[in-house]
Amino acid sequence: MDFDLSDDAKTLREAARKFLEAEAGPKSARAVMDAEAPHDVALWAKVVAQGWPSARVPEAHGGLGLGTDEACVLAEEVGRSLAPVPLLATMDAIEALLIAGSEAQKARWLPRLAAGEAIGVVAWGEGDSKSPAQMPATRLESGRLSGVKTPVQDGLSATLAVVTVASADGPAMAIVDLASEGVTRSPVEALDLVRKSARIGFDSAPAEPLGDAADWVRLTERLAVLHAWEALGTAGAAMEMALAYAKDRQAFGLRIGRYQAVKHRLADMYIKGELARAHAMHGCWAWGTDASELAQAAAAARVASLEALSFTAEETLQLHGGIGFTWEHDCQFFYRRARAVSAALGSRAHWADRLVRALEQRNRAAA
Amino acid sequence: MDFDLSDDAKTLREAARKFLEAEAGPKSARAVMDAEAPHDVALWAKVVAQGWPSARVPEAHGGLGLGTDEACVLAEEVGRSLAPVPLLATMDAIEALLIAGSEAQKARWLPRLAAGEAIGVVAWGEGDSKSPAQMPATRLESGRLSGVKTPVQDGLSATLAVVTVASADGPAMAIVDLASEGVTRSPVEALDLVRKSARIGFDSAPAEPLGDAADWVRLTERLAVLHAWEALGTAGAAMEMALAYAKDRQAFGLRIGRYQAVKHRLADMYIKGELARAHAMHGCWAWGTDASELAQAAAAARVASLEALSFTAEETLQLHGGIGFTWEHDCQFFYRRARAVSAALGSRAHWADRLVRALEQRNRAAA
Amino acid sequence: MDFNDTPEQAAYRAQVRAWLEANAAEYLAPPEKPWGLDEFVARSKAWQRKKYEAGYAGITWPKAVGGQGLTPMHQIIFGQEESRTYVPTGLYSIGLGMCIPTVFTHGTPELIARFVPKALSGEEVWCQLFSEPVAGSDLASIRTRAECDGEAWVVNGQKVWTSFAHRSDFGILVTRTDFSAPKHRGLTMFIVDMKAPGVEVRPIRQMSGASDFNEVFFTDVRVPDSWRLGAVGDGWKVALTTLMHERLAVGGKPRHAPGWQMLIEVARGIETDSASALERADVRQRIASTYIADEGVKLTQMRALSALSRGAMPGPEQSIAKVVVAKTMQDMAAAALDLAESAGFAAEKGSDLEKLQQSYLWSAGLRIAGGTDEILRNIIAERVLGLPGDLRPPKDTPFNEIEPL
Amino acid sequence: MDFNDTPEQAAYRAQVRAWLEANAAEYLAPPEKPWGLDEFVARSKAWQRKKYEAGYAGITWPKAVGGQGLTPMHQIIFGQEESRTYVPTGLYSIGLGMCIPTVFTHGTPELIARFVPKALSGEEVWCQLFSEPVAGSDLASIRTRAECDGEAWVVNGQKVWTSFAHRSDFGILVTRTDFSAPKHRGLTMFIVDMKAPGVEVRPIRQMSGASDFNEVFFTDVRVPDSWRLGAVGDGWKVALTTLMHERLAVGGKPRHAPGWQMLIEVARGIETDSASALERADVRQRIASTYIADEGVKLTQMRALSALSRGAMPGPEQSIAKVVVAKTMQDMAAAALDLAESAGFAAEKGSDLEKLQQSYLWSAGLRIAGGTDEILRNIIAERVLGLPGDLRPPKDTPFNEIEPL
Repeated sequence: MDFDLSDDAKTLREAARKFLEAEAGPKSARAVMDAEAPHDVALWAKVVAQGWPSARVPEAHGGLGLGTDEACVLAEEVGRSLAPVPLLATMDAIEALLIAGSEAQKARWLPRLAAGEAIGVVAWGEGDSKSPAQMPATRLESGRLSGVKTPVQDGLSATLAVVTVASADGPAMAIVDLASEGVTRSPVEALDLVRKSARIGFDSAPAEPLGDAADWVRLTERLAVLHAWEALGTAGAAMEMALAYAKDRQAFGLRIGRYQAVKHRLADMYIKGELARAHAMHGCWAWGTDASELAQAAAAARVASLEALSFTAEETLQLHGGIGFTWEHDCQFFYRRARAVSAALGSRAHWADRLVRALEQRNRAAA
Repeated sequence: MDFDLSDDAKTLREAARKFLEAEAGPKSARAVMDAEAPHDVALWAKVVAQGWPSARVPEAHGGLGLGTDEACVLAEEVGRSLAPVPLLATMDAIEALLIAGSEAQKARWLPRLAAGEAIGVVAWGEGDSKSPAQMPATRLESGRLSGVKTPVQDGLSATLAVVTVASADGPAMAIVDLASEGVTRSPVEALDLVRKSARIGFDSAPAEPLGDAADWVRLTERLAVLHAWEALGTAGAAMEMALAYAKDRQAFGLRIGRYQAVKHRLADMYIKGELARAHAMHGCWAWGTDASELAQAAAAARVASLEALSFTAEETLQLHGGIGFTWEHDCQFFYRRARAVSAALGSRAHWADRLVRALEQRNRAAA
Repeated sequence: MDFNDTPEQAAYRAQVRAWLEANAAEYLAPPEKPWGLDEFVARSKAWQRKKYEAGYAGITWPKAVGGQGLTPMHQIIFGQEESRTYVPTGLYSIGLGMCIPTVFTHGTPELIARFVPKALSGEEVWCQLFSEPVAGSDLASIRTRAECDGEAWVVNGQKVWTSFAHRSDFGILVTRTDFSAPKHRGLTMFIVDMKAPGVEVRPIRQMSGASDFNEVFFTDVRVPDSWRLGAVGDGWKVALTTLMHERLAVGGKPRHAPGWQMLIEVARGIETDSASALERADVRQRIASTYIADEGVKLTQMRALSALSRGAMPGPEQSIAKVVVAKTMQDMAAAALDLAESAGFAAEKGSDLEKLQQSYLWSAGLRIAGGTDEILRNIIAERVLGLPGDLRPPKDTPFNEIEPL
Repeated sequence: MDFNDTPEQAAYRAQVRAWLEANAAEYLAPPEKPWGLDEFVARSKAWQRKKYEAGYAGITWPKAVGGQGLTPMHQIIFGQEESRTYVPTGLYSIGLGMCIPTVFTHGTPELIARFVPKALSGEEVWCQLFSEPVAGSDLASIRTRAECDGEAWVVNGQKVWTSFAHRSDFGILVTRTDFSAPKHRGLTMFIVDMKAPGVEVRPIRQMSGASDFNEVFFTDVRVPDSWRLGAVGDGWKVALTTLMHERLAVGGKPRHAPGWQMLIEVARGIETDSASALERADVRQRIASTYIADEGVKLTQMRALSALSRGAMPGPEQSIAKVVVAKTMQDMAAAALDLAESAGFAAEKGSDLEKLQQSYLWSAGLRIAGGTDEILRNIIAERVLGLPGDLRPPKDTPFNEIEPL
């Protein structure tokens, strides 16, 4: 038994952390927040040069053909560094193609995504309060896509979108080149000011179907795992900031980390983070081995990581006191990002429900 | 505006507290727990001599005709002292008669209940997982009652029972003399070892209908208020015990009440207790004035008081460490009683649902 | 128990209501678009002037300082009636709520005569200069220095979290005048002219984008000794007067902050995977717990008012209000945004969901401002429940020799 | 990542499994009715003897003291396979898990030769005599006194929370031998004969009705100096060895304690006001959070095992297991009992609901035993996260001069 990341993945994590600590971090996030550009173009070029977008793309399509361990550590490090680049969005789209793409679709898009020539995104929300499992209004008929997706995180950067469309069996996917006629885009104001969101309208835009409804369910499970790692990274960075502050800041003659109200809160962050990490690893394993536990492990990873991230973001700000609430402080990045991560793939309650559905099936199978 | 108990009620509270501190308390509770008798017979005689069972009985029926303020402070003090006497059960039955009794029923039973010659109880649970709003299996047909009520707290002491029966409009009430033929009783083991429970079987026992289905709903609202005060009293006593221990017990050279983990937990007990007290007072007012807010105020009082009691009982035990977990320590009385109070009238979730129903109606009315 | 006014209270309420109907007619609905700061200040000054002239300013203050000498219940009745309108009052809440009571408690007759009337009439606006970057919860560790130079003091240092500093005429300022005295004993309080040379105000932008607070920098600012409040070295005692009045001011749920009603309305409009959101048991329990908290605080405050009307002083028990309300706002907003999925992330301007987004940001600050959750729990544990204080370094160490542990 | 055994591990597992099939056949199902204590002890001794003879006792212990000299992974594989059966093992968990490792770490060769083999074979049962009524979490404040009297020590005092004291032959005993030394420096550890004159054992009844622990009173009990473990005054260091082994023993969810599966089954059977309980969103979220906690702890322990198999030592990180599991048990049991309304208050014997009642009582003790929630959070904060310790009185005050603050 070896319930640990592969050595290759650990090496990649170290490298990615070092790279992003040097190149990204809150400063880069703040620069993008204050700028017009939807992402850090220079950083993105360097990330592409690192080959990260190509991580999961098979060698036959110009990628590195790496496993889920490597994908997950990249997600963690992007989450940790808040790097304002559309890497995870692109990895999402790649995963959609890997699950559901025809050979032609893969051949057309994977090499371009791997090389950073295309930026991908997966878009399902329509500005209403539906979960990823509810039927979208967007339709694909005779190769023409009509509907609106909003808010699409990284949607201003993307050149290629995988979108959900209504089908008889539930939400299914279509793939659309965002340079096509009939595609309109505008910025949308959302809670996360760093990872910017778009409203993307489709008015009979040319598009192709991508797999079937079951593929969408499978994709959401994989993305639940991938983004659980992102959440772990973001929560970890917030917690480290809180920890450093608690060791330094003084009140009433003591470093505040001496007060149990503070230290036990930090212990709780650690506990929630460790539980989330354990489930995220389980999810990574289930995804990588296509195990029957994936539905369960992915949902658990999602629920546990959202719980860890939102608690950590809220209490990191609280532990910083007044300064944490200012525009100039980095606390807001974590506080706002927690909402973005939740919105990106459906809330805790949605995934708790899915988790229990998977557990019921397992309980029935065991009985 | 005067959002406070009447001076008469405060005077009664002081007197009741003094009396019960002298006569009841954990020792009396422990004696009843270890004994065969279902309540403290000598204490009950003294309580009757104080006139408390007659508090709410109108003067015309031999009672004191007191208001809801007085009823509530009696409930609080019984809850605080853990007095093992069937006072609240009897007050419950009196309230049922006041709401729904015919003149003949009142004339027959109220004087005996007021004088302590009869001990009353309200019984709705049937050993299943229904709420007080769900239809019972017990039936009253042609003056004959058939069914089983269990666990009935204080049911071994009672001589008169108000029981729920099925009706076309939902649960309704019947009143039955427990000395009647067709009534069987046996002790039932339940979590509260002090306030003992009975299984009461009815096999075509003679009984009378008592009001209609709407009366049962009204009764549960009044009892929700009355037992919220009981819960406040019990939670208050537990908290005082925890507080005294925290000021005395030492660990690592400090009184444990200096540690924020302990002191903030006690602050949380206080906060929950104060919120519950505010709602309980609102409920007392709504009950006493028959205000249209009663459904809302009663449900809020119930939810808040259950929340305060269960938290306080659990954390009082926790703060005591190992000693709190022993048979010999009083912590168990509070820990177990919290479950009894919940079981007596339906869980938090049931009452939260009722609270929101009342709020929805208010929101609609306001719109 | 009685929720109705006594006859005397009813008469006062009727009088207030009639006056408001005659004088606040333009404020019966919220403004169609938010006022800019200049307009807010102008309207605030005009409204305070009206109240002053009609005898509704300083209701509980002694007549000797220009107040009405009435009871707290009169103040509350006026406040209840005033808050049914949308008149602008926030500009004066700190000055009249905290600063001026400190002035008329500790100031000389000359200072009272000079400052109180113009504050009460709204002509002069006041701010409170207490917190510093390294002295937040631990106020007594401030480092702003005042040095005696003949008949005046020279002030150098930095304050923070000062509301309306840029619109204030004067402030009350706590300084350290003796660095070799123990921490609580080297402080002295002054009135400072916010227009004096060397005073620089910089707005602080909050996470929410708004700028409700300022930093204030003091560089060789001269303050006359005659503007001192209390004795040299007695600043901590004077500050406690201000903080006691803060306790009265920091209260329950901010006016117009989203509550359980909004959660019901938002839930009513959402169809989730499994059921209408309003029918979902988890949502109903959230609505219930929001109601329990917010209404429980309101009812608790009514209990305190009843005690007040019988002559009791508001005690540290009131600390529960903010600690309950702020966390409830945060949790409720998060739950509602969760429920609304992507619509909660990118909400339409002016929608309930946008208000909930603002509430989610705002509540994070509310859990900190005016006493953090942690400080308030300490206050409850120590002052209400009588538990011992946190173990801390000795209080008698000279300030400039304190080594943090 | 790989959840499978290595070939070596698989071979060992197959060997263990074959041995268990041959030797534990009578324990493949739970006993039809619970064993009495005498039968439990007899069966425990017989089973330990079998393991000893087959080479499955002291798997990770050095061969020099009679162990097998194998790796922690071997121990874990054996434990996993053994726990699929219902063999009785609890009688030895403290003695072999904590006491004997202390003996062979700090004892003389004579003590090791005298005590270790008979403990390992199950012939002699051991208990741990550490806690006292006034020394719970703060173990170093014990007051049981040992006074030197020639070649022996005379022990007077009281211990508490001693499992199986009445069935033990020997115990390890921490005493204070110098009351004028600082608290951690006046302690000395001994082996004590539980059958010696002056040792009195009284069972403690718990809230749940069971008696899993004892008080042990020492009145002029003589202990030979040759039975001392470590130097005089080194008792704290010796006790830390024991406590380090406790960290390995105090772990995740107790075997057979109700978990998320039971909550699903209970909920499936309940029709609430609004919906089947299993369909209710609040119940589903409770099931999910129970799963997250319990399975998260299991998976965390698997991570630690993986590290262990690469040679790492288990660290304070493992403190999260009990703090998560105990509170989860308590909350889950309370939620299930709530859901079951009156059936949860008076549950049928042997039903799931009765198990949940027991779990509600038991979990309250589990939050305390082996380190309270509060102590474990301190351990995580200080030893894992590196935060400073609580401020406490000086450590070098003589024990008999300490004044509590």
